Amino acid sequence: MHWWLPPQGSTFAQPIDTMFTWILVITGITFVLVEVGLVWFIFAYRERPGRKAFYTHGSTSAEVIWTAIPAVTMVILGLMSNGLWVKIKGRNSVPANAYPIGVYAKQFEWYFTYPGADGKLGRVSPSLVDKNSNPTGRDPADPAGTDDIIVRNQLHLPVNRPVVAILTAEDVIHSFYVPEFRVRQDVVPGMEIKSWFEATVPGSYEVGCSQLCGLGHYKMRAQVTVHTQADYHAWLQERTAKAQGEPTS
Amino acid sequence: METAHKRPNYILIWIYLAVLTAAELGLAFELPITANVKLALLLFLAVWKALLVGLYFMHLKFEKWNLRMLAIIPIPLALILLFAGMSESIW
Amino acid sequence: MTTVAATAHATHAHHDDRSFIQKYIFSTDHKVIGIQFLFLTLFFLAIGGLLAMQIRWQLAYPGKPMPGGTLLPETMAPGGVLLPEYYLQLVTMHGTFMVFFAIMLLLVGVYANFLIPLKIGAHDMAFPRINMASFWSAFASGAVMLASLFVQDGSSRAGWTMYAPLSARHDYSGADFGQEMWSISIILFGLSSILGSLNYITTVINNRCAGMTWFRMPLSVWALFITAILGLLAVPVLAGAAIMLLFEQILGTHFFDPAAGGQPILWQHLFWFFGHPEVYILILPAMGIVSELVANGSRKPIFGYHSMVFAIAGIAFLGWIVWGHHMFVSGMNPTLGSSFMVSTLLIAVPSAIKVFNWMGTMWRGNLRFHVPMLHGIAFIAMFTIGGLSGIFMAATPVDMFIHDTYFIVAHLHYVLFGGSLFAIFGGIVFWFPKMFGRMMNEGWGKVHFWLTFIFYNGCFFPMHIIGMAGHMRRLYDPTVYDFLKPWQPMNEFISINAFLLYGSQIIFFVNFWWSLFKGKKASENPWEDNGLEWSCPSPAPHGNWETLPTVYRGPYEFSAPGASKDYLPQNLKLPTDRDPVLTPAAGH
Amino acid sequence: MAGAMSPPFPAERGIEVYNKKLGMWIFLASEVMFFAALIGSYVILRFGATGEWAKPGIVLSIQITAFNTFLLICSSVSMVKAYAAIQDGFPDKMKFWLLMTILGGAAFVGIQIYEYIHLIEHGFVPSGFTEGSHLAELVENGTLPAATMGLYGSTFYTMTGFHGFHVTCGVVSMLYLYLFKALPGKYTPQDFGGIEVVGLYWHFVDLVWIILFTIVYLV
Repeated sequence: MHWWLPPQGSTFAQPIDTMFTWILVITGITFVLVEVGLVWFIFAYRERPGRKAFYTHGSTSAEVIWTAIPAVTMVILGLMSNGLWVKIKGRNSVPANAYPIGVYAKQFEWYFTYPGADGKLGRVSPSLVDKNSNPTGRDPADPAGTDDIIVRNQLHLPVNRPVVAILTAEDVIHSFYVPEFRVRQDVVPGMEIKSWFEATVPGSYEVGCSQLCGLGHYKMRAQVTVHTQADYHAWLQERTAKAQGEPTS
Repeated sequence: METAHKRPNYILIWIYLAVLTAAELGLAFELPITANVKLALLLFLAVWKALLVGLYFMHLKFEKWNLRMLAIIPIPLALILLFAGMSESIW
Repeated sequence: MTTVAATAHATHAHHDDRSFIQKYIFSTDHKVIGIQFLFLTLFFLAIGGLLAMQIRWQLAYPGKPMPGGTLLPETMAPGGVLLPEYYLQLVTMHGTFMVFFAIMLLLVGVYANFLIPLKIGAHDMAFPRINMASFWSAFASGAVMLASLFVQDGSSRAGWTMYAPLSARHDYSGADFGQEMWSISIILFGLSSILGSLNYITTVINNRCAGMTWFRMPLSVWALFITAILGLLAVPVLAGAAIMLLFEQILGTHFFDPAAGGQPILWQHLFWFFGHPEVYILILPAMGIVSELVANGSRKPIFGYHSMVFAIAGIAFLGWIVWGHHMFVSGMNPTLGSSFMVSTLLIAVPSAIKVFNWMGTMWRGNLRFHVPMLHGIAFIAMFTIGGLSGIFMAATPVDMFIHDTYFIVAHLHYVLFGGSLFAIFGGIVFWFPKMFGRMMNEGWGKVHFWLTFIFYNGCFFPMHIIGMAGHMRRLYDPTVYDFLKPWQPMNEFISINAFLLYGSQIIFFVNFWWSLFKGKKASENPWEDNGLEWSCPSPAPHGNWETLPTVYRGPYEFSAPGASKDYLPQNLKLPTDRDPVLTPAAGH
Repeated sequence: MAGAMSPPFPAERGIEVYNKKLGMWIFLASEVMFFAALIGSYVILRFGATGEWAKPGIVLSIQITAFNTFLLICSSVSMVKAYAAIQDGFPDKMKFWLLMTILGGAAFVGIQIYEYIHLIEHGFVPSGFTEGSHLAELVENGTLPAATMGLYGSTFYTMTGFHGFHVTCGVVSMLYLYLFKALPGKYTPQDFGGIEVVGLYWHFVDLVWIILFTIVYLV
């Protein structure tokens, strides 16, 4: 247990943490100023016999100063974070070479769909969902989907490769959250949301559902494994060898 | 009572409204105009009628600004909500 | 037309020949209604806290039988161990009770009702009967919400934000009629607060006494007035949304049902379009109250009265264009996200102005540390933390990481407990004499304050830290996640502080009830304050004044050079003061 | 700032609008937001809907509602005539016009109830359309889009239903004024606040209907 943000596991982590630290510095300074000021006033100006308060209705110059400083700071902050925001969630932020992985959320489990050899994900439609045979509603008509691999509650990722998670939900709103990646995106039924990230450190992490989604919300958890490119391909081969496309865990 | 203002011809307003309603009905039929033009015209007529009611029947035309503000303030808020909601389906 | 003020003056003068029922139950007297609200909301505050204690137990000791848990029915906690379904009810109802029935009603129910006519020099509200209707619909609404806990399958389980489709379909949430009851209760609540708001607004606009110009109104009245405008325009949207939610269940409509083309996001837009003004409804009146307490405690005029007023107005205005910052990761249009971020960051400016002005008020003052002042200072200190931590989630990329974690929980509790609730406690102690004619016990008041202050920070500050570690909200059992297991001791620490925090409130309740009957009799103006309310006897009689006071100056003339004492009541006529040029009151 | 030594100042006893009227306008402001939520949701859902929306005139009868609209406009005029009458000191004319308004409003509600029954018989319900109904056939043969019928029903019944509820409240309150204020002759040219205040509400309801009629029935 470390008393700071979780280890940095994606390319987003570093800039976001810097942002966080900057805000912490700015707010920290303000915090100290205010609280120290309060304590000082409490001692310096406590009621004593014979003292009389200084009669004033304020000072325009002071007002201007402590209006202007926050305003400027906030505008700068806004510009800083907007640049980052556009890179992460902006309309055209997903890199062209991003590796697609289908993330299908339902009460209370995750189904991850990996593209087969063709590197493309097959079409899915909610109408085709069948609890046992076809949990993610994959469309058999689409050739791109025939070699897709569906794995339950296990997300495997290649390291140092942009990945775009294509998020769809079956029933209610869930939220795809990997603390180490600093990535969070609600998964909304009826919407197909693309959220991209690039894992930088091989190892195992956890996906959590961070949007209240019902009784099993607290245990809607999946294991994340970030492999080196080679390991990832090995894993994909082994999976493909296994019964094709059958949801397994 | 402070409502001692010159009075509009209510019957005239009424005829206005009736005519505008008839015009709207006319627009409801198949016409050689695009759907958007039709929509624009219908909304224009609707707003016109609404203004007539607001200004003359509710006497906003004869009130002071401090009261008119009450009627005006909610409208931009409603529009903000509307456009924010609509923007969800066009990005 | 005759204004209520005039009729009140005619009928309420001298002897008061109303029956007990008219006086204390179906009363139209704004003070009685305010006190009725006080008892109602303190009750809900206690309930909400009790629910929170159970949440904290489960988080600290997941799966362990809760002390006294065996008293709960099998459907909630068999053998004292909380069930997930009950846990979600706790989470939902804690939020609902605290936001709507405790904090909001304490501020706009208790203080608006009790203070507005007393502080602007009116005999009563503009519409006393509507005022009564507002209280009783709030009462009914609260009763329905409370009852929903005990129906088949318990109350709603979708969190107080009721995100559809989880809230829209019973088979998703597992709740039954309790879900409908939430909507019904909220619709009643909306009715209540709309009636209340239009009453407050009319009263402040039309029923001010002679000389009470706009910029001589106490900041508390300004805050309550602007809050009323927010409530008036925001709450109907919630009512509309609640109606749609109700129809999803009873009429099978499809507003939020993606399968039929509905939009789950639509609920979030409607809810937060209400919800963000609501956030300011929950803090602005507290800011107003604190301005009174701090000015009185510092024996000094409020620093920058006008900019304080404009800051309140600015916060209220910005409050309408920031709601999207609750939805940054909801799949909302990212461009919308950027604009919402900017407007959200801007809110820091008026908030900063207020904090610095309060400090400016204390600067070179002559501070009296009576209990209300202590709460006022605590408000400034704690609201600063809450406000600053808001900047983290305003910055969209950072929000992507801390959204829906305990960082948010910490933030909102620093604002709503550390902010609003401290102001509320301080206000209760401050106006207790005017309400009941007796003082609350000073010593025990201070004990309560310090215990609350310490355990409150012990409870909520660590939440920032586990939030930074990624601890999600509304988890029934955090130990499911490996990365949260190490934080269990911290969860325990938080919970222990929470229990002690709740325990120390008992001191307040005992002090409250004891002082009600045994407290020392209060003089007319025990705090040596300038407000008009202190110019009528304690407790304030029915109709407040026989002849309405006249105001000669602003409300914060402490330590004025010309004055003999270090305070100068608004209605005290100095030889140098000339009488106001009386214009006929509106509508006479 | 107003210092301790202040010059003479105006008394500021509020704006020259009596409380009831001011209160009603404030209430109407909140009503605007309420209908903004309902109508806004309709516009947002229809705008974002995938696929066609039902063409006007197929499910809902424009003729009947056009007549209803006209009825409401007339009742608005009669209300304002009642207001003018009492202002000029003709209580009997006021009673007559008020009664006309009440009848107009009642007729509107009646017709709307008839419309609802008619629609439900044809299978148009808040959840869309019922199986095997006339509407189901229309959906079968493609006259009506299946995809958006659910939203159509939901929004239609919610908006018009709540408007109808407001009209009913208006009729009831006017009936109260008629029986307990107008008939006993409580209104005078000096004091007729009730008429004006309820009138404001009534015109607002009319105004909302003008918008609803256009965007629900004609667009």
